[in-house]
Amino acid sequence: MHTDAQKHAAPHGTDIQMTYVEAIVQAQIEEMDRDERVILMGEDVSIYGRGKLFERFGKRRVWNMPISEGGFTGLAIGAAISGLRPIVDLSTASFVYLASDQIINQASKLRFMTGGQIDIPIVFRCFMYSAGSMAAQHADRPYPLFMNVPGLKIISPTSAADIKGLMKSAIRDGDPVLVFEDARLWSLEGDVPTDPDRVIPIGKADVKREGRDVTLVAIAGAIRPTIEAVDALTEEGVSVEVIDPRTLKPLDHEAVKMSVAKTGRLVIVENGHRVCNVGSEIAAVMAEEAFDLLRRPILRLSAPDIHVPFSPALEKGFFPTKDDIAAAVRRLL
Amino acid sequence: MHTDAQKHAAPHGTDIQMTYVEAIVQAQIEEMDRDERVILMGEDVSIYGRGKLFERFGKRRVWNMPISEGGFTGLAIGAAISGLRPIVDLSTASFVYLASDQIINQASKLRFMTGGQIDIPIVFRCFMYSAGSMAAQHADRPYPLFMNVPGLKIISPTSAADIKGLMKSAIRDGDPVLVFEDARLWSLEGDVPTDPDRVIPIGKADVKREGRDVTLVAIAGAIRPTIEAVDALTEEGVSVEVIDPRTLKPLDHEAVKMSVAKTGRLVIVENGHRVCNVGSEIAAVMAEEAFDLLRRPILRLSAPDIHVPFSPALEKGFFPTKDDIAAAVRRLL
Amino acid sequence: MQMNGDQQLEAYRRMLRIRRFEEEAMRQFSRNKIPGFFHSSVGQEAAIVGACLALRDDDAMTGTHRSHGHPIGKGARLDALMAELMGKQGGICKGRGGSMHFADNSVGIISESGIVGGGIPLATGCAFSASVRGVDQVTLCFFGDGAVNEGTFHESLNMASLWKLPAIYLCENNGYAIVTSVEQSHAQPDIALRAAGYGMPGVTIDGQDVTAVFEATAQAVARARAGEGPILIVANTYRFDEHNYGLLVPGQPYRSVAEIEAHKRDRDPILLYRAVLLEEGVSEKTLREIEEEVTEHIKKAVKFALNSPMPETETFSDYMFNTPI
Amino acid sequence: MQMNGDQQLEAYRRMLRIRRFEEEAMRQFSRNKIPGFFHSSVGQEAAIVGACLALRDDDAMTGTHRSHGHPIGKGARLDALMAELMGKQGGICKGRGGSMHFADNSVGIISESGIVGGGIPLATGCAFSASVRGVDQVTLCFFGDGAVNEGTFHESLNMASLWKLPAIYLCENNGYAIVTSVEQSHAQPDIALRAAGYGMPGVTIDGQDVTAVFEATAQAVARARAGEGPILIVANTYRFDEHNYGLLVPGQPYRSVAEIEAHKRDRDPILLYRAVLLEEGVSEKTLREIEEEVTEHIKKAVKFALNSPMPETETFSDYMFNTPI
Ligand SMILES: Cc1ncc(C[n+]2csc(CCOP(=O)(O)OP(=O)(O)O)c2C)c(N)n1
Ligand SMILES: Cc1ncc(C[n+]2csc(CCOP(=O)(O)OP(=O)(O)O)c2C)c(N)n1
Ligand SMILES: [Mg+2]
Ligand SMILES: [Mg+2]
Repeated sequence: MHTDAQKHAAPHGTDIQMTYVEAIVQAQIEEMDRDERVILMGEDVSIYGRGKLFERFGKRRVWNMPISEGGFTGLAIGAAISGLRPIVDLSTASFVYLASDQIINQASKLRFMTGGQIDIPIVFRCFMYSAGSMAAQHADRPYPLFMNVPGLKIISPTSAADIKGLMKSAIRDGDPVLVFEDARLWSLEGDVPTDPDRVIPIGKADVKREGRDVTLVAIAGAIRPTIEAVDALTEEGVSVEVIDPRTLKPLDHEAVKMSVAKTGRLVIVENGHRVCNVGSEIAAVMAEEAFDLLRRPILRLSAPDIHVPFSPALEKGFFPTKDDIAAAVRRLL
Repeated sequence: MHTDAQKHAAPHGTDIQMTYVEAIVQAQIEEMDRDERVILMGEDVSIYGRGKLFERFGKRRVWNMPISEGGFTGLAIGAAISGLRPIVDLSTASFVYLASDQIINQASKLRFMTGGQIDIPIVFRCFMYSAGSMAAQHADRPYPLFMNVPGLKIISPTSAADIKGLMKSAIRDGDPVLVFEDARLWSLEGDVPTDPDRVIPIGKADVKREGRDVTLVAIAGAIRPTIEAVDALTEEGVSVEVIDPRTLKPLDHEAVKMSVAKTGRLVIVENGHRVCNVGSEIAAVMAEEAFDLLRRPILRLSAPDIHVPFSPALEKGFFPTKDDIAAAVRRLL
Repeated sequence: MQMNGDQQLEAYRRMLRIRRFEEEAMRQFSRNKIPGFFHSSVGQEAAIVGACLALRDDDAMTGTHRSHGHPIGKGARLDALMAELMGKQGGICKGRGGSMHFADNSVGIISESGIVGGGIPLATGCAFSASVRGVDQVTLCFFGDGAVNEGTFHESLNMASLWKLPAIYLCENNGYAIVTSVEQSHAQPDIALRAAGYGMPGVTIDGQDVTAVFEATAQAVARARAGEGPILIVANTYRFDEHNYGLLVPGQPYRSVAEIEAHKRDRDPILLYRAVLLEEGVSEKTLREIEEEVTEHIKKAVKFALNSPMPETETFSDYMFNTPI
Repeated sequence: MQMNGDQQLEAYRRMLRIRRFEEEAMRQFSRNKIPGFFHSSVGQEAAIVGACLALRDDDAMTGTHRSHGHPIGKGARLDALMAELMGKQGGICKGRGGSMHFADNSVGIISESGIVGGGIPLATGCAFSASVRGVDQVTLCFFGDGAVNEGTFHESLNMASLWKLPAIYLCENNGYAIVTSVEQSHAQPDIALRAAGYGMPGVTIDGQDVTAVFEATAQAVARARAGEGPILIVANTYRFDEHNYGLLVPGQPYRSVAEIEAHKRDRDPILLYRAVLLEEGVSEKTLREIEEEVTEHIKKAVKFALNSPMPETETFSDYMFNTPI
């Protein structure tokens, strides 16, 4: 592990190892350095990222909010319309519902409804627990709900480098962007570019593994068991292509199609609940636009249509596992 | 048109003509007559249904609420846990976001989270405008958002008889049920059974037209242009089967599969926005479970991924029209 | 803080603009030139104009579903407003927003919210932004008595007072939210008393007296601009028309014809102010000139609106994004 | 309204139960027998128990994420609670709810909400139901100082006061919401003053004094049961442990070690009450017996919990529906 000083000292254009959560913080540090209109607000954010942002930017840029998710989300939207570029930390994704009226009825609509008179450059961050017995009121993965809302962009990157590059794009974007972080990825380490101008564009999928036999689309935290499954399958001689959309809205359907053109077989894995999730959308688009490329049914793995249980005994098999994923791939061969 | 007196006088077991909105009110009158635990609450509900419910049941059963959607939704949930069976009128569906934390984090989860210690028999009603220049803040059709939430049942019937029978089932159900009424259907007339014990079970689709060539699944208000299109297609000699799920959650996938087994062709029409809607879910399930029955790609028609404009000139072609639907069917032939 | 002579005439002019705009728009509505919901501000002109005139041109504002009066009060051009009501491309929101969402950003309006209470946090955020950026802009936030019961009111006022934001919360208390009266929905009908819970001042004023509204707001603006924080002003007013144009309310009337007539007769803010101006020595001729000017202005606005084209179908996705992907 | 002798001993017993339960549970947590978040009620026992003892057995209650104390205060069996913490099938919620959602419906708890402020409308609805059904049940609603800033607080208290519902709103004001103090988040730190905005009484009491809490609540319960409406009671208390077990707070401490130590030394509600009981003539022996009884009770609960089986994987969809489709 490198010290903070080393990370900052690293010359542009090189990579450095850091965790996913460090990469998020680093992205915010760089963007807040670059643009003083960028501010951070949320509950207890002064201690977020080990207090690094608060130490560096102080209380005029990092705002601890009262427990008023609807109110401070709206406040941030008003501030975004009026010259600031807020990053709103909504903490656990289960709290996003309290802010959903403001996100949907105001942030997603007002630019359109004013005929383009105003802009709303704002980022909403939240994280999704799907392990550790947080129980149903702290374990939501509600990104599918926001997929249906016009005017929102949604990212859920899965590597340290991707979250840094996409978080930076989100902060620079001129419209509302939602960031759904899977808390299971926070501790993941990876090489991350130090160049503060390296961004990853919103809307572009990434091929995390190349392969010929089956296309596996893995959404958000599902990438971890997916990669494990693919490693096991590779040993069996099955060649799997793994596509990580990274951006959930708008989805990069072309990337999936290109892969399906090669494999003719598609499995989609996610930790969201089963009904009307991102997998549904990808499958539906492929059943319409890539029907003739498909040789086998499209399989979807996801959390069941049941709330997340507290008990570790029940939580264990709740989300798609490495074995579930490998079995699905094998079913298509 | 019959007078109210005639409607009530009609002997059990016969049908009577009424509008969709009259049927909703009638369902509530009958259920409130049957069970004094059923109460109605919402903003200005004393004037709802031309004041009929208020006149009949008075202010201990029909409650005008302050403009506090989150608060009174939670209040109703607490009341449902404690011996009442509230019908919560949330009015325009665009306001449902204000109540979504309570609906999702409390109503949908608490039975499970308490290990079945409590029950939450509650109905949430709201209506969706998709015509009449209500503009984006009053024209949401947010049922797809709630599809992803475990623990909720969702209905959106399309005929007077169906709304009566399903509304009654919803009120008698022991769990939270959301009712999404398409305001475009309110004025629709139809024969409605007068028998107060005739209910329609939640979860069963209805074949609105039988046909051989193509299966058309029409969601909620999309039934109107769908039937118009089918009439036109029939004249051209195209035989279309129209399936109305009536219940959106849980979806009756078997009914769709049976039809697709016959036709091998599927078009899904809805007024929801395009991404992650009910059509996505149906298409995804068919692409997995009915893949071998499908002879052609699955087509989906819906509102675009754009907010609903105010201007009548833009609103006119915004939702799938008769011509759009007929064209989609023809594409599959 | 008192209005000078010019401001007094401007107050009269803008109140009259609202009144005539609404009357003309309702005429156009009944001729099917205007679609959707229509909430008239008739009767509430003084509460709007008195408050707006206490602002600088570069101060900001948010309004409500009853949104026509606010931009007019702040000085917006009428032609683009009328065109908006008709859903025309020449409308202030290019026909995308319509009656309930009449935001004219060029006069500082950041939004009018069709969602009751939805604009209160936005106004608070606008004031927050001014405070963070260190500019001396003040934000005026309009909302109705009904909106007071939304959680957004509570959450916003707390934050505004906590951080001493330059925000003026102006409640247009017209006594009713659709058919529900303040007494039927507010445990504490004296709305100004809610301010104490947020450690901020709350005052109640006669919202039919444009002078009283101006003075209370001007004082509040000075205070806010000096960094002393927000205030809650409850302007008691009355809506002369039905909640929305054409609404038929079944059953027992929620307010009596006598009540309405008494307000129209004795509490019309425009008639009241006309009398004040005459009393203070403004000539009948001057007022007549203003009245004619307003009539002309409205005529032109209607003409502009009727002649403005409808948006082209192909443009339906315009204005969605600043940064399209 | 004062506690009788039995109630006094019961107050001591229940406070001690909470304390020992939490201590033992934290031990089990550190041994990885308990997963998830763990929020300890240590230090806040008097505010909980004093209020609960003022209720009848058939009165209702809602709690918060800091949820262990509430059912114990209301008289729940400890074994099913401890088993719940461990995610066992023998848990009060069959292992589905866990630490933050410790509802025991058999003692009248309709829910404990992991969503801050989420339980306030539910409690209000429970009181509403009693009122509509014409039964004389009262509902006690616990929430923290932080929850006061949620919109649900505002909307609920307004409705409760408007309809004079039999609800007691009891704010456990421990001075902090995680690391944010009341002063940093409430424009009006005197929370009881918020009640006036809803036309209801608000009182502040010493939440470390179980007698004071009982008496204030008992009075409120009598009032509510007589149909005179709700009340807001702010019980000033202190949490001895970190917000949640194991939380490490970086940077400047948000509360000083000296502050914490002073509270533990001078303001421990159990030590304070023990001294009062001795002073009032209760024998050391009686107290010892209670203490031993509680220790035994906890031991048995742990044993029960450890021996209870984990839920079977196949049962993962149980309890979702009353009426499965
Ligand atoms: C969140 C929300 N709830 C309900 C409505 C429906 N509605 C529109 S106006 C209105 C009454 C508002 O009353 P008030 O705030 O007093 O404003 P007024 O209409 O009297 O100007 C209601 C309930 C809405 N638009 N938004
Ligand atoms: C709606 C919501 N927002 C944020 C959180 C995260 N959170 C959990 S406890 C807590 C602090 C609550 O403070 P307070 O109400 O004073 O209760 P205390 O923890 O002091 O008992 C916060 C912010 C949450 N659980 N729910
Ligand atoms: Mg009003
Ligand atoms: Mg606290």
